[in-house]
Amino acid sequence: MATESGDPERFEDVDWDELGGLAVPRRTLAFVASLVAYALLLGYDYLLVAEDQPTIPVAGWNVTAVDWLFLLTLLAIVFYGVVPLVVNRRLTVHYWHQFRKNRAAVVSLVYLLVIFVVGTVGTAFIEPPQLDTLAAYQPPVYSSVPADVPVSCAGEVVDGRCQGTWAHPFGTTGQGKDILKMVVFGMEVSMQVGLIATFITIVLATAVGTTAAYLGGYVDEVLMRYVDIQLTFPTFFLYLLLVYLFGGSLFLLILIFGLTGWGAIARLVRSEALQRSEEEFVRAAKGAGASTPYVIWRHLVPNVSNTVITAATLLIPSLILAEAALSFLGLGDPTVPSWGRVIADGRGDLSSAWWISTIPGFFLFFTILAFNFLGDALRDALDPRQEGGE
Amino acid sequence: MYWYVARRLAWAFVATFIILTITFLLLEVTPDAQAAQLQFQAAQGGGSAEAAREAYETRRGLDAPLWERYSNYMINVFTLEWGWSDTRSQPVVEAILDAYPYSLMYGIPAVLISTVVGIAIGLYSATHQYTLADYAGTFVAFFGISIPNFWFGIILLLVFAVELGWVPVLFDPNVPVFSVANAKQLVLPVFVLTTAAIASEMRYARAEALEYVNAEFVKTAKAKGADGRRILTRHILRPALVPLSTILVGDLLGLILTTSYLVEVVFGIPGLGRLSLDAILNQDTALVLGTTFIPVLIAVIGNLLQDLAYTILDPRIDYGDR
Amino acid sequence: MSDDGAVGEERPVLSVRNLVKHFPITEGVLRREVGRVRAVDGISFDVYPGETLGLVGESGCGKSTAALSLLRLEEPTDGEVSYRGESVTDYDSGELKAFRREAQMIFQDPTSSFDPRMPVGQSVAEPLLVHGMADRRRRRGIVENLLERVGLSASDYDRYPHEFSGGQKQRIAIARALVVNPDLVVADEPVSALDVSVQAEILGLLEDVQDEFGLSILFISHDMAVVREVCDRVAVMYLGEIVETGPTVDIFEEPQHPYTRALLASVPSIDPRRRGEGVELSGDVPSPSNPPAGCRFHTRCPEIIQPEGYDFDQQNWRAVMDLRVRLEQGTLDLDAAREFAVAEGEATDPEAVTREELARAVRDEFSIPPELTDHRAERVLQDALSSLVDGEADAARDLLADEFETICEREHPDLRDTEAGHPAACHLHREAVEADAVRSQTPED
Amino acid sequence: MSGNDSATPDAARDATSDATLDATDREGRNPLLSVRDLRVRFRTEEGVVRAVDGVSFDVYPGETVCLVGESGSGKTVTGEAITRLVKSPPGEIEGEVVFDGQNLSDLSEKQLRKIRGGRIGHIFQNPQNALNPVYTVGWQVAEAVRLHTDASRKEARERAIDLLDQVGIPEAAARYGDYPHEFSGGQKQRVVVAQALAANPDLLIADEPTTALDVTIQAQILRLLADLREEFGMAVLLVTHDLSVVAEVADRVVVVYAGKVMESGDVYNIFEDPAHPYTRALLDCLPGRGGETRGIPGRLPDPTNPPDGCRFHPRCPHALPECREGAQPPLYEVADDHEVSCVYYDGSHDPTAITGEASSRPSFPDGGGGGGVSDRANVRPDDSREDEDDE
Repeated sequence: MATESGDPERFEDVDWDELGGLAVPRRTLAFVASLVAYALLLGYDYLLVAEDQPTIPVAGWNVTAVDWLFLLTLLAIVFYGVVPLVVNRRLTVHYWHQFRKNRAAVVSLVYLLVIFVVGTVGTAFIEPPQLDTLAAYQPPVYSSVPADVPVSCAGEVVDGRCQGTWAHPFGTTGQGKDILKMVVFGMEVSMQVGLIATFITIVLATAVGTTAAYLGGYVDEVLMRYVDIQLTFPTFFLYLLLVYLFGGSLFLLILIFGLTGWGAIARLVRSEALQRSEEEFVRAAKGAGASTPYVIWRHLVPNVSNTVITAATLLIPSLILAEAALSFLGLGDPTVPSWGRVIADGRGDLSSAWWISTIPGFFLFFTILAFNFLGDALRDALDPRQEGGE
Repeated sequence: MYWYVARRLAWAFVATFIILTITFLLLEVTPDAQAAQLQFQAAQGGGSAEAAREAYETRRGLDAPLWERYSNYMINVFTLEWGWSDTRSQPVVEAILDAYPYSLMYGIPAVLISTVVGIAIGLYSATHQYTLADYAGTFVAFFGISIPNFWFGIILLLVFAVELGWVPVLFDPNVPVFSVANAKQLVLPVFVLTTAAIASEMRYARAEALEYVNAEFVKTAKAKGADGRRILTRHILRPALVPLSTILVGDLLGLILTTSYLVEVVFGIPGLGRLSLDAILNQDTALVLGTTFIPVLIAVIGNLLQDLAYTILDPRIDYGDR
Repeated sequence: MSDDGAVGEERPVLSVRNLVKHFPITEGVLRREVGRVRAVDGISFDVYPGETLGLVGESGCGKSTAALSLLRLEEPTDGEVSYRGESVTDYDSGELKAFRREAQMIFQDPTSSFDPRMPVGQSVAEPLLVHGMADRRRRRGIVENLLERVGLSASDYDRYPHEFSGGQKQRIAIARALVVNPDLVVADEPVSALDVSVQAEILGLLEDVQDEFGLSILFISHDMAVVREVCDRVAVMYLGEIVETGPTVDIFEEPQHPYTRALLASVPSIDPRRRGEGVELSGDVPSPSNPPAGCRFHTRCPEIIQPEGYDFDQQNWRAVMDLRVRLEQGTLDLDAAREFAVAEGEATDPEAVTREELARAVRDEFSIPPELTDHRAERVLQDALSSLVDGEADAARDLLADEFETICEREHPDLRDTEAGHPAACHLHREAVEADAVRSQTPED
Repeated sequence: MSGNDSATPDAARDATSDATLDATDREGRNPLLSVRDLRVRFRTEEGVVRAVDGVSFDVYPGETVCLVGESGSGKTVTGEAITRLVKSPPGEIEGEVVFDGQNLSDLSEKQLRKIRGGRIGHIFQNPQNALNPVYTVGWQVAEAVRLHTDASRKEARERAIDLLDQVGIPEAAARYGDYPHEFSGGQKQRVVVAQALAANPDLLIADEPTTALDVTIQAQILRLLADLREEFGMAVLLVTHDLSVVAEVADRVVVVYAGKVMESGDVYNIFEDPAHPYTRALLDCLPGRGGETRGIPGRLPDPTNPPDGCRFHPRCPHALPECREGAQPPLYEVADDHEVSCVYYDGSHDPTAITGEASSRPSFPDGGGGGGVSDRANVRPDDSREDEDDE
């Protein structure tokens, strides 16, 4: 060890020939280990558990394909989002100081964390909204509608107006589904769509962008020409066509979003990586004897991550919005309670039951707004051009 | 320069070709819903599902070899033989010709208004950074970007049509184009469309202009004695137009196309978006393809224009590259 | 630093022979090569143990590219680099990695030479990690010790680049270069981005570590004053070639190449009583994608050799040569000359400019006097100018090229020994040496 | 290059007797530019940065004054604050700037625009960015012409070609229509100079005009500036960190450090008898000066929280207890046209502690005192104002 003799080891005393170990960071080891566990569980679910049987019988939770993807996404977020933030505390504090200046973004972050936790954890504890024609058209609490709107008023009827109750704080739909529950389940859908598709996008975009930039030549040419074509196709119409052709299950929708939407970010990553690979620290790493994968992984990827994170944060809301729009058009997954679908459901009853379309719309709006605020603040806080600023 | 334009045109053509090919292949690998329905009907009616399918395929020319079907498909696309719409009982091209004027009616004013207003606000914001107006502008931008426009449309209808009754709830396609009634029923769609577009444009315009507000050459211009307006229009806007032209065409187009789709559905305008959605819901494949080609074509042309605009606006561009 | 006398006895640490690095200029999807930038075009030099060799030149002369190519951070196009007798150019990837421990580089820009996302300690420790030191505590121990030795503190290990000043970053860069205990350090403009007061600090540190570890340093710089301070020997580069090389004192006291002389003369003196003594070099460095034929410096050289049989005032000869260079490039624009004549008030309308006025405008443009002292030369020039104003630029070009041909544009000079004892690549010395040889022979004959 | 005595026709021009002038030279000439107690603050998130904190100096007609300092000294901001080019907000400018009898601080933005590019030309450091990439260089020079004269388009074009030729652009007429990216760095800087000269300014403020250029090109540009100065009789305020440039062109020198003037005087005084420890340290850092010191230990003070007393005391080898408190020492006159802000010169200390044996600098065998060359005295009644209100 370095401190055997009590004196610190000096570089000129190193015996280079005795060295030759392969240094793998602990975080990579832990991530690989969890990936192995994940793969085992996945295999168990698909090979041993019958399709209609719950994967985890105790909880009665039948893990769907979307859930599996979501788990993988969360795993990646923990290892490459949360862990680095904890480990590199100095940098985290530095970025936090930058970020904190934007109060709207801090509020947005809190809001989104709540949405995220309620959407992912909360759904495990509450019953999915049930069809209940008797409870149809209940107004939200603290509001009232003419008593003839609901089939039977759950609350009091005062002056011929049905009052909302805490039993259905946000009221109910025309099918008697509780809107609060719909909203909570809608959070799950939005989070899944936003996070999983973005995760797929990030992985693809970063891989393609850095590879194209670092290798250059024909690889670069072919990849970027492909991106050109992909970007020529207007995203929304690509979704429309693919949804029309392949059907609108949530799983497919997420895959379509994830597999077709990475072009713009890949371009960004490429140009950023090109700039970065010209910088002297990349030369210095090469000059130290580092290999190409090492340089890409240890220097290029972390340095484009700011760009990627910002772009991703701004991509999430557009995906959530796209999913909501498709659901609104009736092209989404009919089995999931998307916010867009609830908005569409309420359209016919606008004049009598305003809350059905309005309340999920507010959640949709605020979620998108929050992500946009967040992305904007992140861009400012992570702007590499400001990093050198003393 | 001419060589560059020629090559860029060729590339647009190649891109279109590749996109069409991919679409063709997608159609090939996906099960044909209509055939399946016919087979199902035939089987239910006691006939042979197989025969029904064959009859259907012969009628559609689907029994020909893949290569022949592909070349036919390509020829048809380029000769505007876009097939027959079963649900509308008219050729697809005709259906599109019927619908597009309604899309233009609100689309053109929206593009014009949003471009001018968006860039103007963006520039003002950039040159008045950290003032109240800048914050207000930024807030408007965030609002416009974040609000789901189909929902926004519904809310506006609820307030202005249902509650206040200022505008009609239902769109009447039969009023004359240049009439007060038409203007009235177009106000809300244009408004929804411009909100989104203005927001996105002013954000870009502000960001691009900010790149130049602190540029050395702007300081030089100021040191030369140029006044604020001259600096803004000559020294900031002009160079900012270079990247802006890209965004204007590319992003604006995408945004307008998408938003218009939803707007037409919400407001019941019988334009291209509505036509497309109906085709999707009714499984009218020919019409779906036709109505999807239009925006794709517009996007390809938009891309082309954007690249050409770039070369015209930026003297630094290297025609040898790309 | 080390004494000049030590040089020559030992075997060089690094030996560069005919190093060439060209960057192809490609066009289109097929990447057809349409030309090449001759950034480094056949340079040779040696670096001896413990010495500092300066590689100087203006920006764009290829000195940084030379550094990157000889370390194989860019693959050289051609030539031979050997390190302690082994051919670096033939190294396979394993040997190359081992070589990276022997030769390290310090970069110019302290802001971009550190990964902004990595604590500087990790950046310094990176070479250790790459070369297989898996024990992170050991890496940390070594780096903390090293940081203290370059004048920082151990606690700086966890700080990020943006928390340091330029000078401190350059100290860290020196630490990073030292950590693998190299024998050779290539320092590419290590102080040019720093304030003078900080420059002195960093140069001092570099000198200290060189003394302590017996480093050989290849010091790349455009700053003659710094080079004079730190280098034992100097090689002067112009457009991808070395034009002169020798001990620092000789180069500064007795520069043999006109370019070196011009370079030294353009360094402002720091004595306000000796201002304006320099020779000014006209024009810009030509593009390395299309370097001039013959001597690459002939397009700017104030001492360009006169054509045989004519007797010019040297300044006028330079002016005529400038006209010739422009004619060769085909960039002389007569309409512009007309317009210029108008702007100068010689005429009111570009169309109304007479032939004489036009010829005068061209002379003005190149500061050629109305009449050359050598009448024969003046006649040739007049003929050429009248062809030129008649729109026959090619005829003018050919006439001048035939009549006023100089060896400088015809032949490429090689590095050859000069009277001063060190080599320079200039035709002036061919004549001088030959004349010398002739002179020394005559009495004997 | 002995331009400091060359009388310029502009010198007497509208210099009215009642103007707020507080300094005249021995020949009775008024300074062209007189900066008094200039302060520039920037409000940032880290606090108030006092980039310039009470700087005073004069520029006389036809002379070249160099404002010297390292990065972070506030020299660039000083140059830009004169015609209020500093963006405001976040910058706040205080103090008095008198140009040819006019107090620029009182002028409206519109009146100021007439001065900018009209009577005061500017050149900035980086020629790469100083030209607008989407316009031809000719257009940009012609714009400068048209902003200050009522020249027609055609006249402006001719004048621009003329200017481009004067600054040494070969084939000016042909290159009129070229874009900046088609020019080399040195040529761009020439174009920038041409722009600045468009209206025959009386004062040219050049901020590090040669820093981004190669030595050979640097020499060309310096020569150009010297020639033009002689030709047009304009004064030059050259902002630079490079003492060799100063030695080459300056008539007088103002040394700034951390937003304060440390020393100012005739160029020979500064180079041969530097009085302030900072100036001495800076000169010793120059390669080839044979100085013993190795840089200046320590760092620039935090601009949001500068130290009390002399700004330089934390790095000063001669610092006394009194250097650490109060305000920056006033500028004490040590010789003709040579003053220094250091307590050693207040009369009660022995300055030889700093200067060593009298005034002999080993590197200039022929350098004596400031005798002969400098004939300008400094009668500056309110120099001591500087230390009064240092918050």
